[in-house]
Amino acid sequence: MKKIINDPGNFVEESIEGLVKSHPDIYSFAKDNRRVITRATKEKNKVGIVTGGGSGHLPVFTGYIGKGFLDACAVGSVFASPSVEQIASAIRNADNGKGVLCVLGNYGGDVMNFEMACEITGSEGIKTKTVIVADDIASASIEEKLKRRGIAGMIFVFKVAGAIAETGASLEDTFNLASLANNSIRTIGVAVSPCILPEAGKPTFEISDDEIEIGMGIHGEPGIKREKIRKADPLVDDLCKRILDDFRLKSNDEIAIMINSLGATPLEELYITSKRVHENFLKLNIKIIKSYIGRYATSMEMAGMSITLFKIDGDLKKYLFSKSECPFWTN
Amino acid sequence: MKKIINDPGNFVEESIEGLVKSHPDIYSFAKDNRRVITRATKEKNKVGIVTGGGSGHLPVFTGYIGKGFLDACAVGSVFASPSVEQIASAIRNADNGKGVLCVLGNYGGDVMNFEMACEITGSEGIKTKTVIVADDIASASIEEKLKRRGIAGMIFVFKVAGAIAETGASLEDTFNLASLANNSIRTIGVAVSPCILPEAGKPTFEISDDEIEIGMGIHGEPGIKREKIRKADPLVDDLCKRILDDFRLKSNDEIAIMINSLGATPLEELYITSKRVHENFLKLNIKIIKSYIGRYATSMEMAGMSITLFKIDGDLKKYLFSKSECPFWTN
Amino acid sequence: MLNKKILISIFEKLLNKAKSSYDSFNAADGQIGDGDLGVTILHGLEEINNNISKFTDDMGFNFKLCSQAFVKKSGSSFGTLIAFSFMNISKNLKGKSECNHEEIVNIFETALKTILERGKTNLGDKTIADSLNLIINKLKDNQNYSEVFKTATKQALQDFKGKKIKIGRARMFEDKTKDLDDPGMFALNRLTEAF
Amino acid sequence: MLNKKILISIFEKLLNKAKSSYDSFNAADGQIGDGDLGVTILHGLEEINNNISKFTDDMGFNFKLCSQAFVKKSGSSFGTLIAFSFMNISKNLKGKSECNHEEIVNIFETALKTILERGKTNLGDKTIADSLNLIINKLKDNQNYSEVFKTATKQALQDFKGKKIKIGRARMFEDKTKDLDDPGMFALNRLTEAF
Ligand SMILES: Nc1ncnc2c1ncn2[C@@H]1O[C@H](COP(=O)(O)OP(=O)(O)O)[C@@H](O)[C@H]1O
Ligand SMILES: Nc1ncnc2c1ncn2[C@@H]1O[C@H](COP(=O)(O)OP(=O)(O)O)[C@@H](O)[C@H]1O
Ligand SMILES: [Mg+2]
Ligand SMILES: [Mg+2]
Ligand SMILES: [Mg+2]
Ligand SMILES: [Mg+2]
Repeated sequence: MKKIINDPGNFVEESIEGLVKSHPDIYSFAKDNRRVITRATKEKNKVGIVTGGGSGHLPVFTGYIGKGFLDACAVGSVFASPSVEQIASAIRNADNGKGVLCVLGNYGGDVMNFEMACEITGSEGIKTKTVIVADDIASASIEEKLKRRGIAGMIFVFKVAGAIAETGASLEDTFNLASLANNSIRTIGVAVSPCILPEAGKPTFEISDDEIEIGMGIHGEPGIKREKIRKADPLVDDLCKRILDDFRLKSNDEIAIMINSLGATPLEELYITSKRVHENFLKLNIKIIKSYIGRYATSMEMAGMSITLFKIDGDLKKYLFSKSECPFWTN
Repeated sequence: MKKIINDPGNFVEESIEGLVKSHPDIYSFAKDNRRVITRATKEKNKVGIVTGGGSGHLPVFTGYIGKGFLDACAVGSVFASPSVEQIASAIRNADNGKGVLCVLGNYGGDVMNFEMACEITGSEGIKTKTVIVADDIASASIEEKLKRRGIAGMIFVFKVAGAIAETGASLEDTFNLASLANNSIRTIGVAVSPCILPEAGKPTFEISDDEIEIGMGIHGEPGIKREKIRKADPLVDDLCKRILDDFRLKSNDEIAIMINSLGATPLEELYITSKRVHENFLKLNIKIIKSYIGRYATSMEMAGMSITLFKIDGDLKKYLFSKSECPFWTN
Repeated sequence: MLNKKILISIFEKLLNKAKSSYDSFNAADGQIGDGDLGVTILHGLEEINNNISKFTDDMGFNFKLCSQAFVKKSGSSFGTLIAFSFMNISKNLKGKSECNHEEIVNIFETALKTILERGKTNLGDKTIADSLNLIINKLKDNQNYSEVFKTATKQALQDFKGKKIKIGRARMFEDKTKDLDDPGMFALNRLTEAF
Repeated sequence: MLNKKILISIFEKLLNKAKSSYDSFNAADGQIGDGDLGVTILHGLEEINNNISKFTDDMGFNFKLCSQAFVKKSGSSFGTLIAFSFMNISKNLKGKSECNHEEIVNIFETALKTILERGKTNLGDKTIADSLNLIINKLKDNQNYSEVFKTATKQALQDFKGKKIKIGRARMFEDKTKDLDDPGMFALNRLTEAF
């Protein structure tokens, strides 16, 4: 195992402590729970935005706390859901009277635990609503869209939900915009090499030297289809086609894209991917208004990448581009 | 080889084309040379800041073009210096009458080629000055500081040079501040696994499962010392000690730090590192004003990280924090 | 009959079995999921056993401790469903020091109900719910618990051979899952070897 | 005597040798440097050979083409130093179609001077400059070029056994470099096997 870590059992605690120490102007530990991170300065009079999920995906989830983004996050162990108690604490910390919107990825443990936490905090008088992000088109057919997993597209939902909440919008309006975003996002990814769980010290799955996995999960679980490795262009063409088959766009539609590295895949390869994505959409006269290229949602040092399409018009566009303060986002 | 690429021979061309296509508001190809990237909008009446170097280090070098940062960059092949002609073109493109400051890393090929390019453009009437960044304390003793290589610390020099130039400062003043920055920066790194050159398709060096290299180079060259892998805390303590032995700081001195991943090493591990760095400096009452944690100067998918210390006071602090527009920097 | 002493011995046996099955549970989950089922089960049972000295004669209280153990140690679906189940069981058994057969059946019924509700699954989706359902059916006319657990969980595996898994990410693999046991059902069956 | 025809045959032979030595040059450089010396030499020589049809009777022009080839293909120290050397040689030979012995010696002297100047090195630093220096000395009383190249580059390697490399990143390894050949000097020696 070639990790720069101490005791694997302290991996999560130490990494979030480092996060808070490194950016004390942005992040803070919740007073009542070391597995809950909040903004350094609590806002007043806005809907709180809460997320939570497993560790090992930085900047997802905790990283996206900040002005114009999230208010609090419950931090689970590596690739594991945070507990009900942690989520409930995050909700309490994020609430300041206007209610809380929970935005989370569609994973069994997370969904169940958030549901329970919302019941508990609801009984304490906190109004909550939940948006379950389901952007991974490889994980279920369009007919079963609600069963899709949430992957990198989640960050776009964080962004617009965070932005509209910052304006003082109601829980209802915040929920509606986040739901609209969730329905306007499609992602598909490939994994080319696995990652290593700190506790296990060995790769999450084996993949031979000439193979890739289409539709990998960000928890290191196998993808839907194993294929021989291809050159970047035909691979990207295939991924773009799958996205466009799933989400019909018309000429002149405006979109943002995110080309996200799962960790090890370098920026150079993301830009080779982005070049082809731009060429493909240009041919269809679909307008890429903005490209986000980098490591936004990772699985530690897994190699691979995902392509996310976000159809933006009206308020989605406005709130995607509104200013935010977060170390992992450039406006 | 598990890379998302097309023909390895087009790796550089395609990746910079992707960069320009993805951020057309920031980057542009120079009209006369496809291996030279300039700002999308040329500035008037300021000193031009030029860099250049091998590919495979994104965001270094090209990525740091932008308002408040660089004006032009000459892009070499993977881990190889750009040619004299490419550098000369970058200088010509960056000049708008007030002269050009070249900021580059201390590598044989780069230094010689920049020197030659400055002579050529000098004969055409362009005034240039050069700062050769030499921050890697592992690569030479303090007595031979001028022989040290340039690694991640280079980005701090880009930042302050770019920022003061934006104010309309003279070439002399820009050079002086960049030189001061160069003398106020110390970096040391470790590599834990090698990277793969696209053309070669195999790792640049071998390193066994339980070893790390202290003082690795960003070109995949071996470090100065191979050691058994250690836990993060003693490793970080050792690196901090080496930096502080080299660069004496006093109580209440103000610094910025950069914990830079060479590529594959995930943010979680950088934050575990950062936690310890903060603890170490706190004990000495040295004030970390700002922490930059992420992938700033990489060697493709190499695993490992470097720690950079930047002593900031007066103008250095002012210009480090002044606003800039670059996809790889959050103000 | 179930009381504090028996419960303690059950959890001790389960822990041993979970230790020796750790890799096989992870592997079963890894074929279609994220490979953490062994981790979830082992860590949860370890935490229960770490707190076993706190067990009292109040079976409701004991199950509450068990629920807290799984809440604390598990972030995966299986662990969460078990935690919720233990919580609801604990409410039913509050103040009771002994469970008769009827109450034991009720423990499983509560677990099944909780899992279907919280997991938003139906019987027939090929999950641990189907194993529990068979246990409950068999318990109706057999009080040899060990025998029921073993035969019911085994029969559940057999009944679902050739059927697709309809929940979680396993669903993505479609027909491939016909030939595979559901990892949760597989684990329940293996764990009964403890008795 | 050196003219267009001989120069062409030299570069053809060197290219073949560079091909068969590719891995060993990279490996030699990889022990202390970035492992690209084989790449640099092979690509530079390939580019020269790709342009060999453009060679004319003007030796100055031919060396200019050679310089451009290395400028285009190489971003490493070795290639850059060779490119600069070829450029200065080209200036000296402008308009000449043949070089006599004195002019051949001058070619090496120009290369040596350029490398020391541009490389900011001194003789004794254990670099290709030291090999060139020995070639120049031996050429003074021996016109058997093949013999001189072979013996001089070999002797240079021997003379520097046990001495530290004082330039570039090799310097970082201190005493380790005593036992190692400088990769550039090693490559020069191997390339002379072409003749
Ligand atoms: N929604 C659900 N309803 C019923 N059982 C479930 C559900 N989700 C998971 N399970 C059971 O748990 C097992 C997987 O557990 P686990 O590995 O903890 O899930 P994951 O890691 O996917 O969150 C499955 O094999 C299944 O038997
Ligand atoms: N400054 C210099 N002066 C003289 N010779 C040099 C210099 N730098 C490199 N060399 C020669 O070139 C060889 C290394 O070449 P190369 O691999 O191209 O360098 P790098 O990859 O480090 O830029 C050395 O072995 C040495 O003989
Ligand atoms: Mg699992
Ligand atoms: Mg799981
Ligand atoms: Mg080299
Ligand atoms: Mg080199």
